[in-house]
Formats: sequence, C-alpha cells, structure tokens
Amino acid sequence: MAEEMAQDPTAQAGPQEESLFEAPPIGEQERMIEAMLFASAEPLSGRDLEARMPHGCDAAEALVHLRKRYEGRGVQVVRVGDSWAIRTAPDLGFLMQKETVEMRKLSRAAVETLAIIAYHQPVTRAEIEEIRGVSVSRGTVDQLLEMEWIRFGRRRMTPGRPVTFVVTQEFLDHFGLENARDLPGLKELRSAGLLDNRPPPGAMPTLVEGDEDDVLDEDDQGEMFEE
Amino acid sequence: MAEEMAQDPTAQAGPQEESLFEAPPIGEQERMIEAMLFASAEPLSGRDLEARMPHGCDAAEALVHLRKRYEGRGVQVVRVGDSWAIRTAPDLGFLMQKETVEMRKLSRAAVETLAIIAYHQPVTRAEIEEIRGVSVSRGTVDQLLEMEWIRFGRRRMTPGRPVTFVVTQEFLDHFGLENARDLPGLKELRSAGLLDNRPPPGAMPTLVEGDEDDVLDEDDQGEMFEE
Amino acid sequence: MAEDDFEEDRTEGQSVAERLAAESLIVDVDGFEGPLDLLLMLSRTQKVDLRKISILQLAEQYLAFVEQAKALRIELAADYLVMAAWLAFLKSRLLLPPDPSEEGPSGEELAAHLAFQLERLQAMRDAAAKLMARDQKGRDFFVRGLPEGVERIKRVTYSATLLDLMQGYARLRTKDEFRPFVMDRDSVYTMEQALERMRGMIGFAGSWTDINSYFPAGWETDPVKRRSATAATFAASLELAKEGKVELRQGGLFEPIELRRREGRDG
Repeated sequence: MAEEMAQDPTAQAGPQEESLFEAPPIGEQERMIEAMLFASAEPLSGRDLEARMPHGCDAAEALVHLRKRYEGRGVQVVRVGDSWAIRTAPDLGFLMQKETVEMRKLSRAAVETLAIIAYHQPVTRAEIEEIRGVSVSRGTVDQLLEMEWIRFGRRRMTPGRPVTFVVTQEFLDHFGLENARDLPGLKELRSAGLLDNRPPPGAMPTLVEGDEDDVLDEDDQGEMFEE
Repeated sequence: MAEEMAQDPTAQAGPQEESLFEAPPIGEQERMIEAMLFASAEPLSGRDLEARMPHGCDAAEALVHLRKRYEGRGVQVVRVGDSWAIRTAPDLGFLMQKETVEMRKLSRAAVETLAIIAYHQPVTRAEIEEIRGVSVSRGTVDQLLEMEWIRFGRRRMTPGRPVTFVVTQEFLDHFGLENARDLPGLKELRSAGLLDNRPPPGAMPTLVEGDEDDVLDEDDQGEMFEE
Repeated sequence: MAEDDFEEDRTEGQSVAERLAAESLIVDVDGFEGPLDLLLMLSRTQKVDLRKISILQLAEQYLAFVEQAKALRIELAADYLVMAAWLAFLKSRLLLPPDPSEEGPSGEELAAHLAFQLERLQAMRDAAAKLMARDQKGRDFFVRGLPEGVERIKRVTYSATLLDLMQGYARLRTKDEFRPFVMDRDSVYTMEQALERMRGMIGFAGSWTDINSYFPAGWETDPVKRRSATAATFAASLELAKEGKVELRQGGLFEPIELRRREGRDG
C-alpha cells in the first residue's frame, strides 16, 4: 500500500479530497474496483467499472495496483478479454468441493469443434467440417452456443455470406484465458502453418457432403445481429 | 466428503505441505480461508472452514490475519453470527447501486391541483375539488408534497378545521417566481392568448384580482413564455 | 499434463496398432468419425511423424481396409467408398510418371494436402486435449459465491413549466366556456337515483305494484319531471330484474308495468 501511495502524490490527499472535479486518490479508486470486482460473478470491463465510479477515475491504472496486491493470494485479479474478475487461485480448488459445478460431459465432436473455433476463429461451419472431415451436427453447435462458449461472428464476405463462429468472453473466463491469443500452443500451430486456410488442390474429394449453412443462416440471423 | 478429507492429511496436502502431520504455514491457511470465504454462497463458521482445510489448521488464527489484511480495503471480512463472510466496505455501498433518473411530465391532475393551490392558497382539499369538479386523489397531493412544491398551511377555522395547502419556496424557485402573487391573472392569461376572449365565469382568483392588466405588457410576455 | 496424456495415448495406440488395423478397426467402423479419422488412425501404424508419413503407403492401407471390409461383408458408408476411389486414383498418380499434358494438380500436391489435413486434424485434437486440461471455472477455480447485483434505483423527476401551470389553471377556469354542448336541464332523475330509491323499497313489495308508485315525491305531476322519472324507474326496474331481485309483468301493450319482490325459486 505504501508503495502505491508513494508513486502517486495525489493519493496522499486521502478521502477528504474536496474538489468536485478531481478524481478520488488512486488508493481510493483501487478500493472501489476491489469492491466491485468482489461483488460480481461476471467479469467487468474497464468501462463498466468507470461508469460506476466518480468522474475522472482511471480504472486501468487502479487495476494495475490491485492486480499486484492480490498476487499469490487466495483469490486473484484476472483479466478476461477486455474485462476483469476476481477468481480463487487454481491451486486451492480442492477446498471448494461444495462449490464445484457439475459440468455436462462434452462429446469428442463438441470438444474438437470448440477447439477448432477457438484456434481458427472466425471460422465457418464449412471450414470446421473441412478440418474434421465430417459434417458438424446441429446439436454440437447448439450445445456450445447454449454453454455460451461460442457465438456468431460476422458473416464471411464470400459467396453465400456464411456465418462464422467465434469464442466468447465466457469461454475465456471458463478456461482462465486472458484472451484468445493465449490459447495453448497457438504460436507453434501458427508457425507450423496448421492454422492456414489452405484450399484443397483441384481434384480433392470434398469430405463433407451437402451444405447446411443456408439453413443455419435463416434461423440464426437474429442472434447474430444482436451483436 | 470434505470431512473425510480433513481426517486424512495426505489427501489435503497442499503443494507447500512438507510434513505429513504438520499444518500448512499460517500464510497458506490465510489464503485458503480467503478463497473459501470468497467462493462460498453463505457465511462459514470456523468449524466449517477447518473441516475443509488440511488437518491441524487453525482457522481462528488465520482469520485474525485475514481480517487485518482487509482492514480499510474495499471489502472486509465480517462476522455474521458465529460465521464469517467477505462483504463490501460500507462506505462503498453506492457502487452497488445504479441510479437512473427518468424525467416525466407532471400529470394533468397534478398540474391542475398545483395551479389551484398556487392561485388560491391557502386552499382546502374540498375547495380544490370544487374548482376541478372532480375529487383529488391522495396520490396527487402526496406527489406534490413529496416534490416539496406544496406544504400544509394553517387549518381553516371552519367546522371540521380542514387543513389547507400552500405552495413552498421550492415551488417559487422552480418556477422563477418571487411570490405567488406574481402569477399572471386571468386577464393576463387572456391577453397572452392563453384564454378565450369571453369574460370568465364565476369568481376571479382573489390573490391576483387587484393587479391590473397593464402589469403584463407586451414586453413581459416574452419573458413569461421563456419558462 | 495434457501432452503427457496424449503421448501415452499415442504410444498405446501404436503398440496395438497392428491388431487394431487388422481386426477391431474393421468391426468397429462406426467408431470412426469418417474417412479422415480412419486415415489418421491408420497413419499411426507407420510409426513416423505425420510430416514424414508415406501417403502412398497410407492409401494402400486404406484400400486394404476397404477390401477387408468387403470380404467380411461389412457395409461401408458412401463417404468411405468415395475416399477409397479417390485414394486409388491418387495411388495411380503417385506411381505413374507424370503426364505433362494432364491438367490439374500433381499427385504430389494432392498427397501433400492430404498429409496436411491429417496433421491439422491431429493438431486440433492435441489442442482440444490441452484446452480441456486447463484449469476450469467451477472445477479448479471459482467465482464469487455471494455476488451482489447492482441494485437499480429508478428515480423519477417530474417536470412542469410555468406555462403548463397557467394553461392548466386557464383550462379549469374556463371549463364551462369550452365544454362541449349539452342540454342543461334541471329536472333530470337519473337511473342511479331511481335504483337507490328502489333498492330501499323493494323489500316491502311482496305483491305486484305499478312501477309508477316508485316515483319520488313531486315527480308524478310535472310532465317533464314525470317523463324523466318514468324512464329512470323503468331502467332501474330492468336492472333489478336482471340482478334477480324483482319480477316484472305487463298485462298488455301500454298496460301498467308491475313489479314484485322475487323470493327464492317459486316465490
């Protein structure tokens, strides 16, 4: 605490700070963010935080301090995409049997589809099918959508304007990822060229028959445009 | 389940655990309690905590440290009966509220009631009803009282000693009036085009009766409509 | 950890690969997610890095598998057969010297792409395993157990201008001048008044009585008043009959209308 105070002379002003137009001292801002992140089960963005704080606060700076403060503690300040959350330290999971959430067992198809979406996003259904060599069942996609691990991204600007899938903030939160760039082995896969979209040479058989994209388009447009 | 585990120290041994029969260092115990209080949906007693922790832990002592650590922070470790919980610091409660202000036009009933009170004060409810020709709802009067635009005046020295209503300073300030007598009279309203040209039926409001037409000349009209 | 698991899985697969390829593979065709999955499985029997895999050899393995399936009279799904046909074509391309007059991609290009597909699928499976081996929310780390929602407080401020106020007042004071045309009549006896009067009296109407007898005092003679009283009393009588409180009868056209209290079913 002393450290942060020393870094910021305004912090010395303390909670007595009177001026209407001056933001509260950084130490005070840190307390506010601490309280808000503790109170929320969902990650909060810097903008969410600042919207609830007095005028002129700088959530980003206060977060740097707060994050440091909780290093090595029983709970931690974690980054989830452009948001922040407090989560228990993973090494203490054994204490939380009571809080453990029974998770639905995902099929191999669902797990693979999820991984493909995460590593290749934004990716169309046809591309997923090309990679897996089989058609993607509607149920698999629905399940992932329902778990809020994937969502519809922008339509691809190619003929048929197929929808794409991307992973969500909930996905990042669930797997403790700061952002999609932190996916395990992403860099290696990329440098090995395994994430390239390499079109098959002329005479390759299309591994998947039919094209369900059109059906999907009709049904899911609404959701997609909600974004 | 947690209990069984607690009975068997090997099952619980954290990563820092060195000896099979020695409790984890107090700092480690503090982390555990921090995580449990954070993740639990309800306050936990010292016994609850110890039942989940490795054998030999002293929740009470670790709690003393943890409590101290959170002193002055955005959240606090508080006692709830004989249990413990983490709660938002009382001075930061405002962060957990989001106030939305909605501007609404005052209802016609309220405007009319207010106008009658302003022009006829002090005036009883019965008199208001007589002028409006309909009964005055309790809600309308309460609303005006709550807005602090009207208040109770003296009781009328007539049978039943009914209360009277008068307008407040707040009302005058809001409408930019120095005095309720400054309210334009019927003649002025008429000359300002707010009324038809026919002579008004019944009594003129006595408060403004004395003022002459010329008070509100052409120039003043502009100002009046500025409101 | 995930990687270890996977490696283990892989070595295991290799150690029994021959048997798998020869027997259970065939029996359990349904266990494969399409030809690509099967090809990936077969490729493991080559015990080499996927990058060094021999597509020619793999094609032969696959074709042998399809032959065996046919011998065992196992029905293969269409896409397995399409793949078999394509691999046979690929094999011939790989074996024959390239024909410069031929259009399209070379056998090597096709083989390279197939190798790429297999490697990519394997990479995605590895990635999926690594992903699932991560610490997961609700299993390894936890969210706030007692979240406090943000309480929404709605504050409504009402606004009114001086103009609103004056217009409101003007409206009131000039109501009479502006009210729509109505006939001003003093001698109006309303149905509500008639109902009120009759309700108090029907308790005594045990026998049939002319409804005219329910007119209020002073309304029988003056014709204007009488007309209003007749209409109101008649309407009120109908209302009471509808409520089941009275019975009405009339001897004939323009005969007096009579009323009596209704008591129970056969009163």
